[in-house]
Amino acid sequence: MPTIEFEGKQIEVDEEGYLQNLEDWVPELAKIMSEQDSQELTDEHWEIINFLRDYYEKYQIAPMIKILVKEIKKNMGPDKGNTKYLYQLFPDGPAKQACRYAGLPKPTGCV
Amino acid sequence: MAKPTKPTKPPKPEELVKIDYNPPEKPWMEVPVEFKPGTFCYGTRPKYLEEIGFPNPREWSPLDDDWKLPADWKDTVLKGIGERLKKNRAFHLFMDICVRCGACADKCHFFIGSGDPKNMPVLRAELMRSVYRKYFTTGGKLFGNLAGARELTSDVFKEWWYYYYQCTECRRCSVFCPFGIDTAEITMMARELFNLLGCNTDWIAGPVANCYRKGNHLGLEPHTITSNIEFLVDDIEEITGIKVEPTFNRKGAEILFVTPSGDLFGDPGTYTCMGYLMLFHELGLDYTWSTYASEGGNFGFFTSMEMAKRLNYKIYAEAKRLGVKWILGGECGHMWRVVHQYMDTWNGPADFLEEPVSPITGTKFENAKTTKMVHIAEFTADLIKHGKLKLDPSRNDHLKVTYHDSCNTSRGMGILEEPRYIINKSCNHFHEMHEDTIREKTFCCGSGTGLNAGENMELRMRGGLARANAVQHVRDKNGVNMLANICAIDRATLSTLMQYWVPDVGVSGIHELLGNALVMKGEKERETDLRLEPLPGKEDEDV
Amino acid sequence: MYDAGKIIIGLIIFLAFATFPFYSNMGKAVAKPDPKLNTPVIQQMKVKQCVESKKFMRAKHMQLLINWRNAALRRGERLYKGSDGRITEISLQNQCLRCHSNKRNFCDECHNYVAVNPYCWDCHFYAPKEANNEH
Amino acid sequence: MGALLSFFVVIVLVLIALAGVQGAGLYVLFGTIIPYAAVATFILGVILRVIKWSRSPVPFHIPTTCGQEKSLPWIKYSKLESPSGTLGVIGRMALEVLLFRSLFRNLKPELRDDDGPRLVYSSNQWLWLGGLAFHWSMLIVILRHLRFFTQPVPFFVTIIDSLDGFLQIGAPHLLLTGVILLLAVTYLFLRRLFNPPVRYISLPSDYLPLFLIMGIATTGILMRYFFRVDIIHVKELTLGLATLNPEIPAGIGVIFYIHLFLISSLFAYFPFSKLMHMGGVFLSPTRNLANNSRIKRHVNPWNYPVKVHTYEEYEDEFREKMKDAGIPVEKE
Repeated sequence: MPTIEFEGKQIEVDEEGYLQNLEDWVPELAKIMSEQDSQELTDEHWEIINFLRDYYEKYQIAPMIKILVKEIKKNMGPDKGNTKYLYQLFPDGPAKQACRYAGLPKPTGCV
Repeated sequence: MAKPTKPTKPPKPEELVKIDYNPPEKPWMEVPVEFKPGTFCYGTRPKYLEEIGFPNPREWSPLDDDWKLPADWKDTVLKGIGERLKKNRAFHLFMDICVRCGACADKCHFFIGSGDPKNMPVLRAELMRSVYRKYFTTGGKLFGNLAGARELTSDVFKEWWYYYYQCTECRRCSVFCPFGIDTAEITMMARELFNLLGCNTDWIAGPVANCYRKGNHLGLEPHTITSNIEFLVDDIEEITGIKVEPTFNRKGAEILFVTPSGDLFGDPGTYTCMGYLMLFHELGLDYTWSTYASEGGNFGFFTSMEMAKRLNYKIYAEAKRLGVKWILGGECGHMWRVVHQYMDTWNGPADFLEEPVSPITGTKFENAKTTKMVHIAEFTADLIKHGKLKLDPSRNDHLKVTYHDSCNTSRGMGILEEPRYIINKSCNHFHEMHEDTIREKTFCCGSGTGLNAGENMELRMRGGLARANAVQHVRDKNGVNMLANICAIDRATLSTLMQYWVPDVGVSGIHELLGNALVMKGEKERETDLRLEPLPGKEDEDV
Repeated sequence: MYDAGKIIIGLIIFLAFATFPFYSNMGKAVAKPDPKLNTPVIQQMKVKQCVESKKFMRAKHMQLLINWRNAALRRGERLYKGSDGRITEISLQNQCLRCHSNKRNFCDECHNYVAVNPYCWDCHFYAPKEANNEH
Repeated sequence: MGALLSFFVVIVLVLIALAGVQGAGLYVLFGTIIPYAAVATFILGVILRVIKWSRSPVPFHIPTTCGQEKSLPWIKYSKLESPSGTLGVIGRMALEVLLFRSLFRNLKPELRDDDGPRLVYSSNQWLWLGGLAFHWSMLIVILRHLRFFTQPVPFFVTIIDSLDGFLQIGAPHLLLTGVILLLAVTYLFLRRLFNPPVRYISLPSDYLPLFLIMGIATTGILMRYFFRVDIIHVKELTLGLATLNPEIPAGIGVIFYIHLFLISSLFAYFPFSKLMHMGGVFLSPTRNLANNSRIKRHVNPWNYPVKVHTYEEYEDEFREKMKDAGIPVEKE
């Protein structure tokens, strides 16, 4: 079982670095994960991460990309409300990278 | 493994396509299995197995030397084989009658894409047959290796695991086999054996556990389903000016509609889902969605027959609870293999339902007399034939469409004409791919049977080479830019496949195309298609 | 779903095919072929000897005959030198049938037994007077 | 490897017959006892094997559909490739068994890499042709041989014989099927040897029947055209076997006994080998079922109740969320 070391604790993650236990998440973990990817987390990143966490809290799943895009459009203006912008922020794809930082599991099935 | 590993990216297409089809010098029994990164899935985490009450939940990785199998694993496997031989004639027969003529060898998309001889269907089956001979036939017991028999060892077990998760049960080999030997049947049995020992993959066990408890693979909870669909409803209103009003878990509806949950979540499946919603609204169909039976697909089918039955149970149970007359099924591949060939046997008879009749055309769907479940392509084709839909195919003029027959619907059902009919009525530009790659000879997307994970991307791209190559051909020849299909796994996996091999081709369900073309009563002039992309001729106005 | 009925029918058909030789001969007494050498000509011969040895003729007369046909009709050779040096005329009518004038009791006896239908008689006229010699 | 081994086995079989008959003079053993034992093994073995298969049920309705299903009345469906009823299944099976329909479909993909990878498909019917030639000539040869086992010889055997020899080459007439059989079996063997993937998958048990049949055909041909044996004596022996009145006429060449011993070996080996595909092809559920599983219920005899997640359990877990989302519930 791979782990991330944080404050002397071994936090369990899966093979791709997603948290095994979602309650382990704290904002610092997102930072550690992004540092491992050499990725800087800006306010824009955090906005998305926080939205993902709120959404997950309510629905127990990451939002559809559509929903995410619409949310950004609402908050940051139409020029940023597109998947291209999301991929700029999260080069590995918002569904994967952003969800990982946010401590969400990746969706499985026919997706 | 202390550090999290990132999934290996597949090599570049021009690298990947350098394939050596020459088998090695050594006999195959002496070539040990090698777990190449990017060609296998992670082992399932214990919690999924616990949720469905499966044996041997534990932390493990296929790369571990010790798979933490129970001490009596070998007995379990051999007993499991023995039982299945007695319970399933196909399995028994397919262990015995292969003549190794090799007609199947180059029919497998994984062999074409990898050149690995153990991906030849005949050899994939021999992996198991060799053990069968050793323990279940006199010749094998007496002559061992000379009779093509070998001991079951943990290496053999691992080899099985590796290669039976490199088979998508697409049945293409079975079409070409002079005895109809279907590797899918053997793969299914192998996977059942793995599940006796807790050796599923994470990508299959996860959806199974989700589906069992929450009703669908993705684990969409009831309010998530309604919220997602409401989101699609909003998009439809934006595009057409019409507010469609779907209902959920509504008792007394005439029809229960079941579709794969991928359509409720992932692009481009969601566009297909919009197509359904628009069509049903336009017809004024008395139908309902169910959040409990919210999955048409069945990853249980990639686990064991029993698990498949446990998941499939919900469809009839919910139809009964809601008191509907019959069931309509959305676009999905393995869902239809299950519905068409297994559902009634497992969970029937559905004598509480009525023989399906289209409320719009009065057509009796006699081919669904006992299951009471109609494929939406049959339903829609019938509507179009009877002139019940007003279609403007020019709205799809920006698309040059080709059609991918899904393995399950073509070789496990035989629905070939209806989707083509719908596409032809919804689009002006339709081009078939090479005849040896469609209909019963269609190629798998390379990621079926739960292989559509992220960590085995190289395998998926290899497996999809044959399909992608045929698409590339019509793209180059006819300018095709849209790959239509009737399968949710396809919609997810072909998108990735196209990005890799044929980047400028999109993927869609046929009801997305229909939704684009459908002229609805009282709709506003459409500016965009269902993807909110400007329609041909409307590009300028959009700016 | 066992389809026992269909399988049993299939097995019966298989059995019917596989055992055909056994039941089709059931209760039949099959007489062995007995080619007769009792024609008047042969009876008058001092040395009862064909153009080749009996063993040779039993196994290979058909090859001899076809060689004769080729020699006589295609090359115009009318003489045959046997392995013992004897020279005989190549002629079915005048040579073979002179002694073996009893086609039915000689040739046919074996030919019928092993279901051989030589095409000699497509061209050659089988003298009916010889039929009178038969009993 | 496998080929050599199998070749060696067949050579040993030939030597056994040679030694047994010519050396030890075991005529009764090789002319009567072994053939009877072999035929009995064959018939019983095949039947038992089929019965063993038939005791496993066909739990699910799994035809491989190779064409359009029967659905809407205006859509033409594929009666033979996706049959909806028994008649169609019979047609499909007949095509499969008599003409090797599936093998006829055979394609050969080839990955070319001129200007990007390109998969090119070409039809490849050599195996189909070889297989068909082999099986049909084999059948005709077997039927022809009935002339040794029946008296009077049935008309169909005579007809087959004269058709088979219609070229009227030589005497005895050259029978085409014997030659075709030998050529086809040689093709099948060479294919196994020189086609790398096929060689890779071949087991000794794939070569053994080929060599046996080659040996049988060769000895048969030798006997008929070259080292003539006394056919009258042969028939006396074979007919004796068929009438259960065995006898050993003197003076049949040893090559006949080799021929007979190889045939006996093949017969005895048959039920224990892949040759059982002869019976198996009829039982294959992907071919012998109609594509009517939505029309007619298929019953699985061992269907059993399974643990399910009921709607009640589901609602209990999600009731509040359902109510909030406006989804009707059973219990408020």
